[in-house]
Amino acid sequence: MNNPYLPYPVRIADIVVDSPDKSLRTFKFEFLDPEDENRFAYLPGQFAELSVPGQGEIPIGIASSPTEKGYVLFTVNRVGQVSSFLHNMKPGDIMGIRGPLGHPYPVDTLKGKNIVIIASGFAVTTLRATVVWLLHPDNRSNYGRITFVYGARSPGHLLFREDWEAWQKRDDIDVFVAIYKPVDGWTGKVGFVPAVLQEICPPAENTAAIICGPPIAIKTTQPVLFEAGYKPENIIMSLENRMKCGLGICGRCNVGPEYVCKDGPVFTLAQLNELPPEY
Amino acid sequence: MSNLDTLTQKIREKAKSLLEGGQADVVIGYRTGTVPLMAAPFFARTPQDCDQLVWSSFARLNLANYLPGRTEKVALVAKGCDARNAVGQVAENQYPKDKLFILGVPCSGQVDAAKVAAKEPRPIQTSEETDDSIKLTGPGYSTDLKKEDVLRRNCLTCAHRTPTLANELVGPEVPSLPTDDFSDLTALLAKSSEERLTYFKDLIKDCLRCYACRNACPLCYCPVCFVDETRPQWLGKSTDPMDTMTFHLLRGLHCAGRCTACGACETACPVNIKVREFNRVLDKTVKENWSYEPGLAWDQKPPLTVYQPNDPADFIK
Amino acid sequence: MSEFEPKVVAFFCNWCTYGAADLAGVSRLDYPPNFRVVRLPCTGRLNPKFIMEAFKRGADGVWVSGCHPGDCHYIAGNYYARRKFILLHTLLESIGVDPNRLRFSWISSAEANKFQAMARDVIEHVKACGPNLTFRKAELQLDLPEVA
Amino acid sequence: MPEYLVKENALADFFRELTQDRRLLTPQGQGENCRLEETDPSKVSLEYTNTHKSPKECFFPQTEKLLAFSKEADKPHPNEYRDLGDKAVATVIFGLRPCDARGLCVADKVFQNDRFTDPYWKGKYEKTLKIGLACLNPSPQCFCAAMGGSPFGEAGLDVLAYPRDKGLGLKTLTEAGEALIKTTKAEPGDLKSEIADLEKKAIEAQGPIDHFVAINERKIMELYKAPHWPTTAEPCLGCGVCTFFCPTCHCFDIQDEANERGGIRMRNWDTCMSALFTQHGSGHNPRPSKTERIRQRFMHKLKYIPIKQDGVRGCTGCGRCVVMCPANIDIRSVAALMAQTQAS
Repeated sequence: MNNPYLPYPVRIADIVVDSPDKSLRTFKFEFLDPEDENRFAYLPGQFAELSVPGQGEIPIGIASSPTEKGYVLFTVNRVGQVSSFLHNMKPGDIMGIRGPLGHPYPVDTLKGKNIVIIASGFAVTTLRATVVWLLHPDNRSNYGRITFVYGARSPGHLLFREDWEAWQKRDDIDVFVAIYKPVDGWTGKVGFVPAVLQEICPPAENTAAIICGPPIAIKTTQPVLFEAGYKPENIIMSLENRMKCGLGICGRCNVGPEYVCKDGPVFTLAQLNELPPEY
Repeated sequence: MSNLDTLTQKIREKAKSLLEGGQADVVIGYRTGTVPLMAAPFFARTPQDCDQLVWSSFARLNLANYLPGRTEKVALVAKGCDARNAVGQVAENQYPKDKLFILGVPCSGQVDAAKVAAKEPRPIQTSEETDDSIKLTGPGYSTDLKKEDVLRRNCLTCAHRTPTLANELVGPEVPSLPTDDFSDLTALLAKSSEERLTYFKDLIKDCLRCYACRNACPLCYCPVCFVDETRPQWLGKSTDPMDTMTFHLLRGLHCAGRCTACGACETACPVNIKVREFNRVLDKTVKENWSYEPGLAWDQKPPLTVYQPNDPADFIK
Repeated sequence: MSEFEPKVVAFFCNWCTYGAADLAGVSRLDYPPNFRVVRLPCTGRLNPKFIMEAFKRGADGVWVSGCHPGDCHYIAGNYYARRKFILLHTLLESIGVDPNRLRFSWISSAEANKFQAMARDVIEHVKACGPNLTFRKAELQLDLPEVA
Repeated sequence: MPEYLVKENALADFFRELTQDRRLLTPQGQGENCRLEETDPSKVSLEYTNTHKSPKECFFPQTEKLLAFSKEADKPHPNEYRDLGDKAVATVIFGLRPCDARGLCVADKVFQNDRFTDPYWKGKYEKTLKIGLACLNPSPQCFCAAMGGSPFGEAGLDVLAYPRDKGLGLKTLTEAGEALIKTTKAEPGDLKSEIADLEKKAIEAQGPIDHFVAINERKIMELYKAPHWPTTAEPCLGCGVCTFFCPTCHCFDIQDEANERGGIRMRNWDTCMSALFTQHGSGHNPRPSKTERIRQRFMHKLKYIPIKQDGVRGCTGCGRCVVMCPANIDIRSVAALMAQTQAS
């Protein structure tokens, strides 16, 4: 029987330090058994448990898009025991990943719609995956106008620079990247994400918003969307709760009757309005 | 009117007047439990609430446990041990003295539910108490037990049954009992080291690591307990016997000299471990070396926060 | 079977016993190599959980050594520590841990000879106790299934 | 499915026959000492109220090893976690109380949910035949009937037994149960009306508690915002005894332990009464105080699980938490408060 607790063995192919304080690193993993890559079939918005032998597991959103073959990407913030250990691992080391877990962003039901994607801080990871997926030639024509808003503390804290710089040059996506405080040499936008969004917010008609970020950013972004006429069922968010099993069994990620790991982490604001605010 | 009823009456009257007079925002006492042999913690905030306050011999939890971190003015219904713990918490800066009113209840001992269960294994429906007996009823039977036969073991050697530093006593003082002479412990310590290790390992073999003993203990108020520390993680989370032993040993050490033998830990333990056995080894040492007893003065310094230049330590070479 | 070589975890105060060990070394006083030293700023820093951790992970003995009473670099750290040691020593002995597995000493940085003698004494007694089989965590049973 | 009789003098043989190719667990001892143990067939006792701990530990032990890795293994790779497999053996449990059997059903729906199957639970659960023992005299702290069960409840059982003239009456409930009883010398008999009478009597002995129904009619957020939660939670010690003894509580923590040769990944019971249970690495805690945690426990039992499991409650009325809670937080009283919540 397939054991959902058993991670796929992977090798760390590459590690990129993503922030000036070195608290963010992006890990590129390759599956040791190429068959496992097919078994690990995922969509943007899903997450996986990174399994460090002898240390434990951490649930992390998948930063790569399934359209990128041969590897998977995860950006990890150093906070606890496992992530600190992981930050000290080296390319070539063997560990595990277990997943994909949770539900993806509802890319199927969004077909035919305009999408505005709003990212704050390093929560950009699964949204980066979403944009890469949407822009892929197989998918782009299924969607309307795509807007990408992204803010971070400083230019150094902006992840995936190569990606969004490339997107800025395309004409099938509007890209707005901002930093919170002005810095010498920065010619882009300055301000918090809600302020930037207010400036450029696309009309609500036939449009869905996907938000990911720390609780405060999510909280302050919602009023801007309401003002622009977005309905709760068209505001899509991803929750982050403490998790262990990722399978809807171990119980700690409950928000009301829902398990964030199994039934989420993606919820619409309309769904969340019916649930206790325990996230 | 039985002595218990008189105490209940006095507690209610005093509680009401403290709330009405603004000397207390909340009276922490006991109410009648929803199951037999139980007096449950109860927080009275209005004079009407006070009518639910009771005194009984089932008031086993230590209410001083609810003091640390509280901002309201508290009137604490306290047995001798609870009162000493409240004083200890004031001494350890966990609760301000000027917000505390100790409503002392001279205590003639609390009933051990496990001892009752050993004498009456049938399911118990109700328990009624008189001054010296307990009447139990269950499906198709009723029995009387003598209270003195089913008191907790810590209550049998209680040297401070009347609260020592109460703001007010609700009843006449009860005579003190001869203090714990640790005679059973002395006999145990005379055994071989293998026998002792087996005894202590056996003592905790059923431990679930639920930490009810810690949570029921008025001494355990650390914001993060060592068992919950993660970096580094000092204790494995499994049922490994050595992790369990480490928990009990370190918990004992943390409470050394501060324990008032209130027995709340053993009351709370769902698998009836004699948790206090570890504390008693230490209490004995503290008493012999430094003749310290906790909770007898507002400015007392716990024995591990002070030293004597000539503390006895022949084992250090 | 070769003679049992115990593993002893030693907690030494930086200001005295650690120096004594150094001095013993440069004075070419030989002593058994069975201990792994953890340097502390003061024996007052010694939390009993360190000692339990050592035993849990399978140490056969623990040796704690600091400054003589009255000589503490921080004035009174070892006086406070001494009270902890009294309780810890009594507690472990009472529950049936051989007191020879947990040793305490005061050794100043000038006392290389005392250090040598104490080191020999500690190891000799731990050897006499034999391997620590009863006061440690169970070995992890990996029992991995055979890979096809 | 038919009924059978086992006479007093055939009882020991009956239990011996049950153990032919499987181990037999039955409750042994009284009160605090009553636990499910592998049993000598001649010493099965029918005299007990409830096992001290719930039988969930037979399927979901407090500590269970899941995976292991070796740093040395070169096949296929060092540091690769491998499945330690399910080591379940064929078992028959005699003497599950109907409340506990229902509890196992609730947990089973979590361990085998709409998306994932827990292999460790499944192996043990499916290799165990469950013979219930109905309660002729429910304990005063029992309230299974109020929770939608019965002292003669059949959910989760293969066979329901009850004490009868110092022997047993049996009712088989599943094909597997019928096959098992067929391997014994139990005699066929018609017990339908007797069972109905005994069940009625046992339910009446418990007395009705009806406020659980009103909870079904309240919305999640109405109950969540009810004013009584802070006072309900105030006496709570946060020990989690209620969760450890509960037959439906199934939460666990996953932990790794390693040494220089390798390591294991295991799971251990955990409790939603602990602050650490939900605390993020960042320090943020969605349920920061015992008010939220107590609310979570009762909402989970009485509201969330019924939503997810077609109305079946997460409390089966076994009464363990009622008896065990050191602070006497009684789910029956809490349910009464929840039922009084006003609809908004």
